[in-house]
Amino acid sequence: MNIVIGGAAGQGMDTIAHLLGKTLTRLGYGVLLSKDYMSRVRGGHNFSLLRIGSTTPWAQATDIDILVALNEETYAVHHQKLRSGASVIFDNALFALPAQEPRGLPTPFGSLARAAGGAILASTVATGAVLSLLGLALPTAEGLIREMFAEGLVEQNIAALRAGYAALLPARPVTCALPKATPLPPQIFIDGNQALGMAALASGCRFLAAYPMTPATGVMTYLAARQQQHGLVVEQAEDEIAAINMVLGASYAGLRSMTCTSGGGFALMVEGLSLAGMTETPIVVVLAMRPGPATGLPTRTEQGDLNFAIFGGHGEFPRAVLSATNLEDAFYRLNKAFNLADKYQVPVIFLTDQNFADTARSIRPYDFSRLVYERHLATEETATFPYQRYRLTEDGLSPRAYPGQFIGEVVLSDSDEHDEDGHIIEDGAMRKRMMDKRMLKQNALATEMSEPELYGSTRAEILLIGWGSTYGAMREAVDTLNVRGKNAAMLHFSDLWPLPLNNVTTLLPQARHSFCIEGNATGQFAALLRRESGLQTTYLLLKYDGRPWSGEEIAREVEKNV
Amino acid sequence: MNIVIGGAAGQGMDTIAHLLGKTLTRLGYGVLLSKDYMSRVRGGHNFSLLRIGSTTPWAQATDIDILVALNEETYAVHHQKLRSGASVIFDNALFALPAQEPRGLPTPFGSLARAAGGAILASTVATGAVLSLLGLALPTAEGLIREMFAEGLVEQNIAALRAGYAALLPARPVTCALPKATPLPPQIFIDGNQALGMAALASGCRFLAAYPMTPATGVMTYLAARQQQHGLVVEQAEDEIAAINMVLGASYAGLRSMTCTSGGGFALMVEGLSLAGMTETPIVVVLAMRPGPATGLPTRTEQGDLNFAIFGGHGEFPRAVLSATNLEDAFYRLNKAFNLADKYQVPVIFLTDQNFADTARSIRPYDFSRLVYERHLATEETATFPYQRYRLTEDGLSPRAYPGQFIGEVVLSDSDEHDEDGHIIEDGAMRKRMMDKRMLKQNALATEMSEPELYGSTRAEILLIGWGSTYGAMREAVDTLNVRGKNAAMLHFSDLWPLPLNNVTTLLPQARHSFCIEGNATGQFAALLRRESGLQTTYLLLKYDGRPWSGEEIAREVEKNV
Amino acid sequence: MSKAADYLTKDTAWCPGCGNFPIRQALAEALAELDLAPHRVLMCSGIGQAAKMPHYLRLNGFNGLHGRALPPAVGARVANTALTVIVESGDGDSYGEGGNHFIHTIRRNPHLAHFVHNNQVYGLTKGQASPTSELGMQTNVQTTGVVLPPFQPLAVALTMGAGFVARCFAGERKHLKETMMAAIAFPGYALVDILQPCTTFNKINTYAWYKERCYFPEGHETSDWQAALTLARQWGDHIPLGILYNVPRPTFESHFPVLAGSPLNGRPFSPSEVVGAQDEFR
Amino acid sequence: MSKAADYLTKDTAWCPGCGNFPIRQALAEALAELDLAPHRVLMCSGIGQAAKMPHYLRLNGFNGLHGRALPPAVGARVANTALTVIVESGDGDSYGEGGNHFIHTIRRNPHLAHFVHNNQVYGLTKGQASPTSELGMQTNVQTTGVVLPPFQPLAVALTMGAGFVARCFAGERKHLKETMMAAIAFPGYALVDILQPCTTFNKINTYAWYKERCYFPEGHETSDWQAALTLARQWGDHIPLGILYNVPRPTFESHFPVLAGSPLNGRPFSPSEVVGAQDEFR
Ligand SMILES: Cc1ncc(C[n+]2csc(CCOP(=O)(O)OP(=O)(O)O)c2C)c(N)n1
Ligand SMILES: Cc1ncc(C[n+]2csc(CCOP(=O)(O)OP(=O)(O)O)c2C)c(N)n1
Ligand code: SF4
Ligand code: SF4
Ligand SMILES: [Mg+2]
Ligand SMILES: [Mg+2]
Repeated sequence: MNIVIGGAAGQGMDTIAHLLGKTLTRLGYGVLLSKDYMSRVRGGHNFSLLRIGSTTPWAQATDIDILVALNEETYAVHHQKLRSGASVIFDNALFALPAQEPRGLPTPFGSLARAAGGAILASTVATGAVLSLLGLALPTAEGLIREMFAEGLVEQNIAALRAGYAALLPARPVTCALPKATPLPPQIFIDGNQALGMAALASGCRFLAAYPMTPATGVMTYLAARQQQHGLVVEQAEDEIAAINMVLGASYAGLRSMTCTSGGGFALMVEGLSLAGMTETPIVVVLAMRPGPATGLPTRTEQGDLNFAIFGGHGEFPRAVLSATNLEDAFYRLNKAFNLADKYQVPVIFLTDQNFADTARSIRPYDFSRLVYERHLATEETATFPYQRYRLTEDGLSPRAYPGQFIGEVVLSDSDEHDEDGHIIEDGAMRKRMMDKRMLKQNALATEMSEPELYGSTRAEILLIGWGSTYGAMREAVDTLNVRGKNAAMLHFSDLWPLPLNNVTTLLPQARHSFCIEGNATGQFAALLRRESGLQTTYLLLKYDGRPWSGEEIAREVEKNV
Repeated sequence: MNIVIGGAAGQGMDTIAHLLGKTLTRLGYGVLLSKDYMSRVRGGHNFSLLRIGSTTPWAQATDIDILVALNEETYAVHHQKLRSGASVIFDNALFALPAQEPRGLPTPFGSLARAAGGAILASTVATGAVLSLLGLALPTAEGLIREMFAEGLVEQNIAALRAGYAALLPARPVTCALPKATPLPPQIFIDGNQALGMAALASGCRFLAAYPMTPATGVMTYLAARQQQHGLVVEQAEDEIAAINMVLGASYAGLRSMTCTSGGGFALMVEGLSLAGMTETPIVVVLAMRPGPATGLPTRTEQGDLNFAIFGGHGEFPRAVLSATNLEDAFYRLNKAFNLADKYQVPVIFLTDQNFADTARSIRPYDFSRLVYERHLATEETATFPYQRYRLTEDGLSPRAYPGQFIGEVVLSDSDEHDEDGHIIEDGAMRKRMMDKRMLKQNALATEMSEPELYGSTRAEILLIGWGSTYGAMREAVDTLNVRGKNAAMLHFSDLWPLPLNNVTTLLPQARHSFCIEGNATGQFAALLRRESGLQTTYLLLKYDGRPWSGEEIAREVEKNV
Repeated sequence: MSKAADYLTKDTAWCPGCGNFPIRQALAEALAELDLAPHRVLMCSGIGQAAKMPHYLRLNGFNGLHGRALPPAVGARVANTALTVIVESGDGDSYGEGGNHFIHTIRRNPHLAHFVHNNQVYGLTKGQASPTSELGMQTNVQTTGVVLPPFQPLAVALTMGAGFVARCFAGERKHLKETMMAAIAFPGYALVDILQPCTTFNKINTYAWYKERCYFPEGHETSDWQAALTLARQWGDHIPLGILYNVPRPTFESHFPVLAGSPLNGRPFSPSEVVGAQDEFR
Repeated sequence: MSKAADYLTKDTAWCPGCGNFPIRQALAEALAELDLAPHRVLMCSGIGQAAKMPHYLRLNGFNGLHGRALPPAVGARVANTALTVIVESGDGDSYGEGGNHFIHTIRRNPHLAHFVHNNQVYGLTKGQASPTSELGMQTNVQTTGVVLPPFQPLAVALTMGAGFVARCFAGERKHLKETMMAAIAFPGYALVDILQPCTTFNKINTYAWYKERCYFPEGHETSDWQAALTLARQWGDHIPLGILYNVPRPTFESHFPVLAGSPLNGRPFSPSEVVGAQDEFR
């Protein structure tokens, strides 16, 4: 069951979608909600896609069962995707559907809203209408409204919800009713940025400095709203350079800290990234990708910054690059990012994108007991005195103390090449020793990388390879292909640098047809794989129109070739 | 013949080396001069290396024939490299050599200088002493002094020169005399930064905006000093971000423009680089590498920013990366960089490093008639009206006009994804068309890349592969290896991105032993080669102590393995 | 003779009622009155709602990066001193991300007019505080209200030695238009900080709020730096509008003898002209 | 009780006679008199001659990037409010590359002392103009002399609302030491712009030049903002030294209730503490 809610920016599509998503989640359905919005505050054409299943869908489909058209353009843009038994809910006071359209269900959102208390309630009216169409009862949604709205607004909203519900009741076609849910175990309904924000919180991150930038801002606003309650500090910096350098200062001084940004802001941060490498200061940078170059398409999605994440910054230094592949995993993986940063005293870049950031799903609650909080700080036992910040050790790890940790001892961190004490040096031999020490950590990081997830058989004829937020679409594609009689599997990477090679080295050569699937124009991951392993997929599927892959799209492209 | 002139910063090693270098060049010798200096203004241990041959040497050797020790440390650091017939010139009023050292030639620089007019003349005294040792006559050096010094200072300097010359005359051992030069054809004596500055000037670059950063500053100071005479503008920006954005504005407005920096500054410029990619604005960025990460070793050398030059900047956009391999070539190649930038409307990064920037050699004068000045601007014929800055054409090249070029027409450049007019768009189809258009230029750039230079036989058993400023050392290594009975050749890349693959694809597999030689810790070029071609050298020789490779060092490393 | 309509293009993506509309209108009128043909004017902007202006006026436009509106304008002035250059951007762009260029461009003093749409908020990114946001304003990042004292653009500009410093209000369109004309004509860097209601995200500084407070000080001498500074620092119940300071000083361009005469970008060149450059290395 | 010698380490790489030496000495004396043990003090610096200071004093040190001395200091204050934080850097670092952090850190007002070694030149990169270089000074980049009017750090700081603003001269070591002590104690951002002769590259602003001009104004009220501004802008034949302004305002740290109490970096944490955070998503 697929619902599209479309209109101009500012018409409240988000409210409808969120209310529906959460209601359905509580009712035991599996919900996937994603957004397609323009880089403007009012007007334009934006829409939310809500897909509902008995288990939570992995990616969006293209057919539409219910279209909520808050303006005429919505119908124009989407009507070709309507199924035959579909319904179009729209405000007949605003516009009319073409005469030949039999699927329209005129609903006077505006007047019902005004009757319930004000024009702003139109989105709640629409929510009621959809619930009615879906054949669901109201109490769950009403409960939700009681929790979400301020006291004074609750009653109006419930009235609006009921009005929308009642308006559609007589007319509703059975084709749009949902089968009764076989209630899933308890679920949460959460989006990517919220999951990452909560993961940071629960990983003991106590300081975020950042500069607003779509699609990363959601991590910042999540944490900002929870400062008092959870004892952390969020600071909006004057620019991204300040942001990363503040984070470095805080981390050096002993606090788990992070920043978040998108490509343009990351570009301003790479000098600081290199500083993290040289000073061996742990930091986590969440890099939420959007289509570039330059400002590009600020509210769209792309996987175009993989190379930049791995190779950005001057000079050579160890780092890890992890990515968000799905909501279930990303929460734990960001926790891993923090722990790796601390353990190896390196910058860790966590790659996400608009598709991941703005997509919400109903999933099983996270298990906080799986989270690890390990700071890997120096102790009286591991440190030697007088304390040396960059003591040369066998594994390249110098016990890291923060200023004031040991009475009488000082901690000197240096951006220049330095000796064990942290003092500037010029001699070649020490330079080489320090480079070797730092690069040893890159080798050690390689042992920490998770192998890609295999979905499907190890003997599949068709192997799809991908990384990051394409997970859901690829997984659906695998299912679709298998249903259609193909023998497909996927190998999906979450940890990207240093690139884990065991599984791919075994599986790729066995597959008759292999596809690398990416959301960019140059096949960055495919090239990285070749660089690291010499291996190559037989096909490369690239999409770079700013929109996420759907499972069907991938399946179709695969079928074209095999 | 190898001369080392060492002392503390501020003791005038540069003056001595420069006077000697230029004098010898005029006398028809081939001279190579390089510098080893610390990141400080006074004190420390700095030295210049002067190598003299009947033809111009390609790289430094390690043995020393004449050591000019301006302080005691110089002797301590270098005495082990002295040949048996060598001489050490030093001021016996300042310190004494160890009793067992028979090669000392005490020369009272200080008192001779004061007698000639002042302590500051000590470096000129030393120059005279060296000329005396070399068995040369004074008139050429005297002529040079007349040209170089302000009127009032000429006589004192000549007096100082003569005093130094005379002081050594009685004592000079014949072992240090130079064989008479078979005069080479006319030569110039120039260093890397000067050659690049002059190439920019002669390529019609009319605007440089930059922020000082070693080892790139020399390009800036070269051009700054020639603004009035040659009609260009040099502006010291408040930071590197301003620098690259000023250059973008000037180039957009129709002026050939460039910037120069080192890794840390380049890190601040990569957002602007991405903007150049999106707006299709031609710019040249000279990136002078030094050891990183972060501040690293500011006055030393490294080839650590290759990946960053190729992959720096968010999003995907076409670019070219060229490099300075030797003085003879770099002058023309920077000219090529300007022309490629204009022709393809892309950013071009020109990679150099401290080793190249600060090394001077005597070479044949440049042939200015080989330079090309092509702006590739729109004309009434190529443009269509109303003018569209991003008109979709078959080859991806939109005729580029600057503001005001066509009366009544406007030129709109945009950092967002845009349509042919330059206006912001959101739709996926146009996005894809524009990406395809831009990336077409990357393919076209590939056809413009020079194949690597082959030095030696196509059938060599040992193939050395390298790029950038290792050229001279590698060439000497090839000669050395061949003299020692090995069959060696080198394949040396100047154009790096898109990587030209024809020669290497043919030659590499034929060689029994192949070596990739780089001045970094991770073998960035070797990995690039693998990424692009799947090919791999059998050995990887890396040096990352901040010092350049010498030919002997490479030969030795090669011999260890074959 | 040009008409304002000659400059107005396309639909905009601004919210209905946004203060950017009257600013656009005023600028179109100013350009028309100055009779500056579109091809002779360059507008440089950054990223933000205000910074979309080059898409909504028919002019040459360089719509660059967030915070980097000024440097390309300086470069363009080097390339072509015949271009009329206008920089149009938001308060976040000009005083936040671009703060360093703001202060150093003032020192440089290139001939350009800088129109800052000061809506005291980050509009395009949906309502975070900008450097000029009022104390106490709540946003989704400044959840308990803004705590940093607002940046005072005019006072800083004066302290930095700017020659032309003005404050306008989007609701006073005629005054805005006239001030824009004066700024464009001013030989040097001219700052016009324009109070611009953001109807969506700034619920404090509304049209009504500004209307109640803005006034035109009487008898102010625009050559009196100290008086200008006092007015520049005035805020709260009374907000003075107008050209606060207007005293030219040598421009950036005037320091480069090379820039005298015809625009640099139009001068012919051939490498053979400079062959003498290598003589010094012989 | 500490002694200045406790803080002095290593040989320096500065030129003989450099104005950085007395500054280092004064700071060591100030720390000793304040009896601040080295492990309780953090010095953040950028890159430049002045910025090498953390290598020449025995303290905690974060020697970061050119222009970026202030932001890590702000971060460190968040992490640990018990640390005494000093930022030590050059004029190029603080007012050029780092200009944006300068103005916005003043707005933020964290409790730290900012000591700028103002030698009016880029020392480490061999003599280019800095934002504070005198008009007309010739360098290898400004070959016909500096044309941009010097940046006035104290005037800008005052205009930005800094609570503690002082000018010192490296040649007045006792005064410098005392001012440093006051700046370190000041609750908020404290700027001390220190006139520092660069004997190698700045042949204009020598010890003698400063000595001739520097004076201590009499009867100046450090709570009088206007008078402070007038003194801050005074330059040329007479250069006033001293604390020009000294009026605390709420610190950055005070706006975060979370920062009250024990340093944030020392508080225990376990993920299970925040398991309730996901209830809102049910
Ligand atoms: C480097 C960088 N950081 C952040 C952003 C995201 N961003 C776009 S506009 C904007 C703020 C806009 O505020 P303002 O300049 O005041 O303009 P307004 O929208 O209010 O007119 C931000 C933070 C960006 N595009 N680039
Ligand atoms: C991003 C970056 N740009 C440029 C440099 C080169 N650089 C190092 S120090 C310096 C200027 C130093 O001047 P100042 O801050 O006044 O310090 P001083 O040496 O005079 O004490 C510059 C430009 C750098 N290290 N990093
Ligand atoms: S968000 Fe504010 S500034 Fe942006 S268009 Fe809407 S009203 Fe105008
Ligand atoms: S160059 Fe100047 S500032 Fe640097 S150490 Fe020498 S005298 Fe001091
Ligand atoms: Mg704004
Ligand atoms: Mg300085």
